[in-house]
Amino acid sequence: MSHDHDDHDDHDHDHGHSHYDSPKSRRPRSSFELRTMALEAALVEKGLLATDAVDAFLDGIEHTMGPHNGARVVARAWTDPAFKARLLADGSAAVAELGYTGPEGDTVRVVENTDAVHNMVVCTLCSCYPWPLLGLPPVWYKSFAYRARAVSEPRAVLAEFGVTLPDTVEVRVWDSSAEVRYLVLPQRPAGTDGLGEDELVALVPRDAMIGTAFAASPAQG
Amino acid sequence: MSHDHDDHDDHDHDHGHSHYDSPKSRRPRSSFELRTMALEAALVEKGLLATDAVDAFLDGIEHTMGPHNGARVVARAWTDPAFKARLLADGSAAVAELGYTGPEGDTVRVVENTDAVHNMVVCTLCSCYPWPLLGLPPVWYKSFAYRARAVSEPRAVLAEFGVTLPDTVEVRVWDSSAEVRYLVLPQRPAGTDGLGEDELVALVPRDAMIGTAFAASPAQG
Amino acid sequence: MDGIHDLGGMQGFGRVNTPDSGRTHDEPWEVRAQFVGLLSKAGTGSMRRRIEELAPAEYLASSYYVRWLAAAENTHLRIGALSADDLERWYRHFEADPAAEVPRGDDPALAERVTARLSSGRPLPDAAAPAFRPGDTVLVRRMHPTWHHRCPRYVRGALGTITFVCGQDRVPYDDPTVEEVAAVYTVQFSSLDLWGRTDEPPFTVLVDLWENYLEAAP
Amino acid sequence: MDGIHDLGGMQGFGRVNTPDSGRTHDEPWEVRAQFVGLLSKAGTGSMRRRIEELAPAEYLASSYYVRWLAAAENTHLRIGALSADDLERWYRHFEADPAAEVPRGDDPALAERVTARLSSGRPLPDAAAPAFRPGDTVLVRRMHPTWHHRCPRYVRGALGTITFVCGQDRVPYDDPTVEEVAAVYTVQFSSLDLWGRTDEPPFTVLVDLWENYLEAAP
Repeated sequence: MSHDHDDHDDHDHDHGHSHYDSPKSRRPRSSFELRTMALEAALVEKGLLATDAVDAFLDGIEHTMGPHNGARVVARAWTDPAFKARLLADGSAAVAELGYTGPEGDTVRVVENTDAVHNMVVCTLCSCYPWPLLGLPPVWYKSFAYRARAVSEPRAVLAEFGVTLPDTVEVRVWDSSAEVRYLVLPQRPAGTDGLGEDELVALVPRDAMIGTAFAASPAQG
Repeated sequence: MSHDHDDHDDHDHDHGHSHYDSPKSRRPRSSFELRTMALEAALVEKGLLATDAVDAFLDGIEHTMGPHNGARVVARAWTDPAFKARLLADGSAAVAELGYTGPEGDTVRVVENTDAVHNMVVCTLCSCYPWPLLGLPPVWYKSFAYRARAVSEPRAVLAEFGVTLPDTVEVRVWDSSAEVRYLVLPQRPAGTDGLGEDELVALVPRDAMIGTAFAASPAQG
Repeated sequence: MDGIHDLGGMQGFGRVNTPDSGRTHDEPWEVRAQFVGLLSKAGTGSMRRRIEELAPAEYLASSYYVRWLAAAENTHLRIGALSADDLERWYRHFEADPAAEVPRGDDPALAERVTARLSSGRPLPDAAAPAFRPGDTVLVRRMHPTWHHRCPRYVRGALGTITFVCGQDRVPYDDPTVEEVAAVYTVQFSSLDLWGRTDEPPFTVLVDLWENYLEAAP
Repeated sequence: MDGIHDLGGMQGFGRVNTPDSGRTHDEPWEVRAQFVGLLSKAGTGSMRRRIEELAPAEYLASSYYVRWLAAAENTHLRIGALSADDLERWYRHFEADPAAEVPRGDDPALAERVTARLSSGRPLPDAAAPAFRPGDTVLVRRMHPTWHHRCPRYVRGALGTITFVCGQDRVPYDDPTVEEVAAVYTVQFSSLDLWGRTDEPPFTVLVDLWENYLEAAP
């Protein structure tokens, strides 16, 4: 996913997942960081928090889970018609075949983009998102602007991402207000007939699986 | 209106209406006051503001207009059945008989409380209010809480003001979303048969004309 | 626009009646800020609209009169009537010298018109050709207006009954030169049609709405 | 509750795609704050609900992860699991000593359950007796719920079509001990039935809704 812009956590590679800034860091800690440390320490002091459980969850959400999983699902669907059929019929079972299950991904529905339909996913009430397939959501997905506008002016939002669609394409906006989590199956780019699954994975940016981007053509990928 | 709690502007009596704190005041000016002074001065400098027009408007809204006018209308309606009939049929014309006209009071509708109906007035979108009859609205009328709750849980709001009504009373909430301005005609308190108009005026608190209070009984008034 | 100002039915704002909330304002500058904004000759357009344009977080974080002040500042800056430098220069002037007075710029003719307006009444004219009559059932249109309007979200899609024809008035829009007029009605709603059953006995909500916000009930 | 978190259709928030908004977060403490809140054993209940309870002005003024942090702090204080003094003492400790580390409190059994959960899937069970079937037209109830729910305001009172029966799930409420379950449906709406005609060609919005938010179309 080198073309995706979320490989950012250089400063916490020491820990392997989100922890606090190292005291070696030159920056003073922000008040928010100090408050978070205080909350964690106070809960540990009272026996109300398991540090190893937090670390395990963070390791999972930041490394095991992530858009590399979603991209694998997409590439598999592009190359394996039987898998694609199972994926669209029962997303939860099909992604479980690849082992991409877990919290915020128990019930998965995959929605397919075609020449006639473009899907995009939002959570207007909070930030529901398929963690096992896509990891943590991007800042824009959690923004007030996206939550407000995706369901009322989706094409204006898509235009901000450089996605413009003919008026004849039906835009479908999925508001994940219950426990179903959505993954968009983008259209396979032209000129990729000869590519194998691993090469195709690299053409699937995270945003294409939310619905605010297209899959990349091989030249871009 | 000595029982009403909005006789507060002791510090600007020198000017007769809202101006800035006197430099004799011991308080340093707030940043908001400094910003207001800067805005006014910059507009005057550019020839974009008439100080005498601002002063005239403030003098009107803070002195000529006010709940003493609304209370006069109410007391007149309680004592003059023909006036009351005109008032309920055409509020604008009836209050004009008493000279209570002006901005935010061009079109007036008076709504009558009875044993069967209790009226209250709100402006959910901003703070519309009958200036000539009631002056400036109280802080609570302009609060987010009142604007949000008056139309969805009016009895809970009334209870905060000590107003509880039998379940059989119909609560009518008027949302002043256009240019009509509303005045509630409260029920005449018991034990006031012998009182004249001037004495009755003193029994009409501002909030009774918005709908969040009853008129006072003579013992309270 | 359907902005943060459209508060009807929202929860989470706490109590209405709080200490000192019976006062009309707390500081003398507050009302002055409102009327300086209202009486500016710079062509700011509807101050209501200007207040609605404040960023939602700023709207909620600011007191009523700070919203008026901020909206007046923003608008004069946006239309180029004032520069940030103008405001900052005067701010520093008054900050540095507590005895400094705001300069006067009188306009007796305008002051006279204001004074005359303060005691004049201009009731809405009768509606010329209202489409609805008292007793008619109407449906409030579903919409997503990006322009200034006065149709609260909580009545959208609800059925109501025409109670009064208030008269005829200019339709609120962003552009003050648009001269469209329409009938204005008082529309009565049962709380059941707005909120369903709640903790309170059913009640009545009456909202004044322009004709273009309404359609005949299906 | 119908709080500030219910943002669908609101205007005034500006652009979605802004510089750096493709990142998942900016600071390492941010995700940690979220998961410390989620994994607390203090019995905070749904953190979603706790975030919705933030004062509206605070909600809008705070970043996503600051909302998680503030909600976690508030809740632990409110239920008495932590005191303000606990938080302040530790805050001063870390502020005074940049090298101080957060103490560990391991619970290998819990960590093992978390790890197992991270690779388990628990799809919703089939709905036992769904009242609606795909193709049915339904009306989203008008309501004014003061409790935690997942029915956005922008679909209230709108007609939609059942597209999927998603399964059966616990109805979201404040009280985690309430064990009511109901069918969950994907309900499809035409944008025309939500927003009327807008600048964009009509589009489709699909929302997952519990059965108790729905009634048969009249």
